[in-house]
Amino acid sequence: MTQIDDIKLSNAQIAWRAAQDIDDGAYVNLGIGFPEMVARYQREGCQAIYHTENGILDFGAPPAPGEEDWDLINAGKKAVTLNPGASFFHHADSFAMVRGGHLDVAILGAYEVAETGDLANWSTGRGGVPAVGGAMDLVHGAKRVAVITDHLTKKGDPKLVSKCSLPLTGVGCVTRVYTSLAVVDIEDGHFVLREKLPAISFDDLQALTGATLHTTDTVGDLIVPEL
Amino acid sequence: MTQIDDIKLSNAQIAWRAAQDIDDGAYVNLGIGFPEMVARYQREGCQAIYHTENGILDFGAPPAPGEEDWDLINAGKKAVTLNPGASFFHHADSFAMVRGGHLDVAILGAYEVAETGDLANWSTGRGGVPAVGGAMDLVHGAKRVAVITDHLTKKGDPKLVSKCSLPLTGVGCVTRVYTSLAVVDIEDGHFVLREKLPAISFDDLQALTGATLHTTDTVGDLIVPEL
Amino acid sequence: MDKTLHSLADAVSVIPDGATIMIGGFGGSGAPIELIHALIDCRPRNLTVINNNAGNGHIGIAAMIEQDMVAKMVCSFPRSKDPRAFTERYLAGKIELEIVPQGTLAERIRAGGAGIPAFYTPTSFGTELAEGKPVEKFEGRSYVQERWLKADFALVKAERGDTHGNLTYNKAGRNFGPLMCMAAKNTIVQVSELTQPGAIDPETVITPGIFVNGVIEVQNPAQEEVLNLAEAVYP
Amino acid sequence: MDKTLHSLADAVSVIPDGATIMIGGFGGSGAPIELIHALIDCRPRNLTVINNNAGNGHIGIAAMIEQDMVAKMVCSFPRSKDPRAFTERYLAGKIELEIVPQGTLAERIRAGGAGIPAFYTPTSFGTELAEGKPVEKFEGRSYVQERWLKADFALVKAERGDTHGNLTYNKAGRNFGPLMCMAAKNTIVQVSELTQPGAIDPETVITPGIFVNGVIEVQNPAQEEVLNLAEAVYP
Repeated sequence: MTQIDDIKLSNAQIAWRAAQDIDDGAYVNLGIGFPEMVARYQREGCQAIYHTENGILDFGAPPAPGEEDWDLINAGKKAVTLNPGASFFHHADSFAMVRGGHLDVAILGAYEVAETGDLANWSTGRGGVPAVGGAMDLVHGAKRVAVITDHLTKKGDPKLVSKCSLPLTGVGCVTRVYTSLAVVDIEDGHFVLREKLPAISFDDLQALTGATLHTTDTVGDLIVPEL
Repeated sequence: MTQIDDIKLSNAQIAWRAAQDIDDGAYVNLGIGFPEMVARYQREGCQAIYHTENGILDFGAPPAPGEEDWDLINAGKKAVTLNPGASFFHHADSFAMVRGGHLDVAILGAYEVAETGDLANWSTGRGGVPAVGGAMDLVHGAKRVAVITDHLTKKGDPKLVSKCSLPLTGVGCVTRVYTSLAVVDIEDGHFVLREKLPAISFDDLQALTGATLHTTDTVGDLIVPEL
Repeated sequence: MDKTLHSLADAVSVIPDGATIMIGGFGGSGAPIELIHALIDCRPRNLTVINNNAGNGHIGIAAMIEQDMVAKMVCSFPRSKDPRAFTERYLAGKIELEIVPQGTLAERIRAGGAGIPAFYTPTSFGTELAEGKPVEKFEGRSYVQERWLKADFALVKAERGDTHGNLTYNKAGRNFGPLMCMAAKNTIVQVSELTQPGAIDPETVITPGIFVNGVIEVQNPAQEEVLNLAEAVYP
Repeated sequence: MDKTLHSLADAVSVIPDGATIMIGGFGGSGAPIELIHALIDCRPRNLTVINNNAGNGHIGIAAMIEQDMVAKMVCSFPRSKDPRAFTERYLAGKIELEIVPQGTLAERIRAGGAGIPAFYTPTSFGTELAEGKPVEKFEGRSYVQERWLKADFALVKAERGDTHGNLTYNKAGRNFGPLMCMAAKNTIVQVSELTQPGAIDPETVITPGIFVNGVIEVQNPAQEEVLNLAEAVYP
């Protein structure tokens, strides 16, 4: 696996790749943590509009340290700023945007993604304090639900699986997974490989994936700049 | 019946009587037409706050002729003005106020009221174009649903009945009826006479009422000023 | 991103025969007269129109009905001062009517916009308008199950708008507008003043731009009530 | 009519043991710290608290929990930067938790305020959070039935208020405030500035006064995040 660690994309690079698929004017929700990084790599000339569950549309970059307004935060409770054209609304209106299918894309992290599109990303099932936040709403709301994740767990197990073993966040909801090794679509209950790192063979990638990787046409090269 | 026509209250007087039961600061919805008249007779020192279905709280008197703003109308599509402390909101919020039990009282007209509290006030059941508006929402929303009405139909039939014959607006919803002859409460499926015109005997009133009039304690005199 | 539409004709030309259209307004208050009249110029037919009322006089929705564009009205109160366009066709069996209590109409539209396929309301329980609908008891009281209402298009009148589709409304002209913006696949809004993003205070935005697909500036828009007092006819 | 309350102590002294209380705020944003701390001074016990989170540090809701006032939390995300007040008691079995997806929490509260006893949502379908709840298919897709959520009291922080209870909020501090105001029998609001009726533009009122029972002015209110950065402890 050390070989994989040498070639695999960094989180920043995964976020960069996910950002390339976001269109100008798209309404986007980025999950707390790693997915928030996607906003840094918006394509030139593409202005996405970011939604946060706690009632802001079109928030912008973090303020300078010391300039925080703690009534102007995102769902991760980090201070943000506003872009021109921003708006505030209450939580029911915010989730009307989510549940009502008004977001173009939600990008979330994952513990596991199944070939059926099932997602597990809220509970390790190991006890402790459960906490779900807005994840279960987002997976059934956005027009496109994408996941960004390392291809493997820290222990080296596949995160792309035939069936999730952890408590589900949603059923049949994920349509694309950006991993540290590949871009995989979910279609009709199958993983369909779209892009892979040139440095890894299909067979090696399949061996690191917990369900069959299907292909159609040519598999593209996953090429990402140094970041 | 000519005798009844001589003693019975005018619509203005019925409205006046209903207005006496409205407390200071009460949130009130008045049905379109005759019930709107109640607002004219608000008690001295009592400032009710009027709600209209189309999204205004605390609207005021009609503007002077020629001063109408046709985006500032009530549910009857009549031009109104605003009192200090007014607010605008959309229709779903407006009916959240209604259905959510936030109005203190709704005062409506009636074709028939049954001793069970059933109300028929939206359809004569005779064909034509049906139109319900907000009546069915109001009867299940306000904390207190009162009716103002002539005691008899134009043909001289009782409007207070044991069972409505016309299509219902709501089931078991009315708690007080102000008529041209009496004030009648509805309690546990019975009409309970609270006040009657001194000029009519209990027996005559009963004869003009389509279900048994119960009494508890003394029946008060229904005394209303000339208007 | 710029959602500006450059002509009324272009704005409504996308609406095909058979479309379901939500049209904002409560009576004449908030009625998008210019958008409706532009639609009449295109004359799509067999439309389902969702509005609180069913037109008044010979302009706006009444004029759509007179041009035989409307197959079905979904509304709470199809009676107005001069409802004859609707009344005549309804009594002749030439137009369908779905009558919905006003609060249920508003909530069904909101539900359509909010991804809520069904909800329970006490409204209409025990009446003929509840016939055929599931009834359930919660905490000892009976409620009627109502379904969401969605549309292919919404035509809405707002006051100020920006090029991202953020909107404010004028007084009680707000009524169904914010709900219909949420519930249609393609929401087209006429605004009295079109501004750049940032011109509207984020605290005062009533409809966030995410619910709006196109905005067109119509300065000094007509007020239905005023047109009717002048006995206007369209076209 | 004047809904002004004249002291924080009076405002919250009506809250008895065993009450269900909605408390506004998302993390520290919109948290009514002064009302919460006044409630801690009264120390009612066995409370059910509805809030998106479950307290942070040693102030606000976390301090209520540390004072053993809370029997049950209803929230979507009981993990914060420093959630130990809740975490320790939860793991020790000393406090109950009802975990609700955030959008469902918001919608259940709105439903409570809007007289909708139940609604269907796709959220949580097929997950352990849907266990025991009715499921129904609409248009080929499965949805979970959720119930309204109401409370005896709501404690909310707003920005401007008038003596009729009309409110505006500050930025994303709005979050659950407008919903909770609707869903409680007795809604008590702290405002940074209390004005006379008419001072707030009717177009910009976010919570109409009908949803508010009492307002108290708390100028320059504390911000939970700032208190926590200073490692504040209450009492």
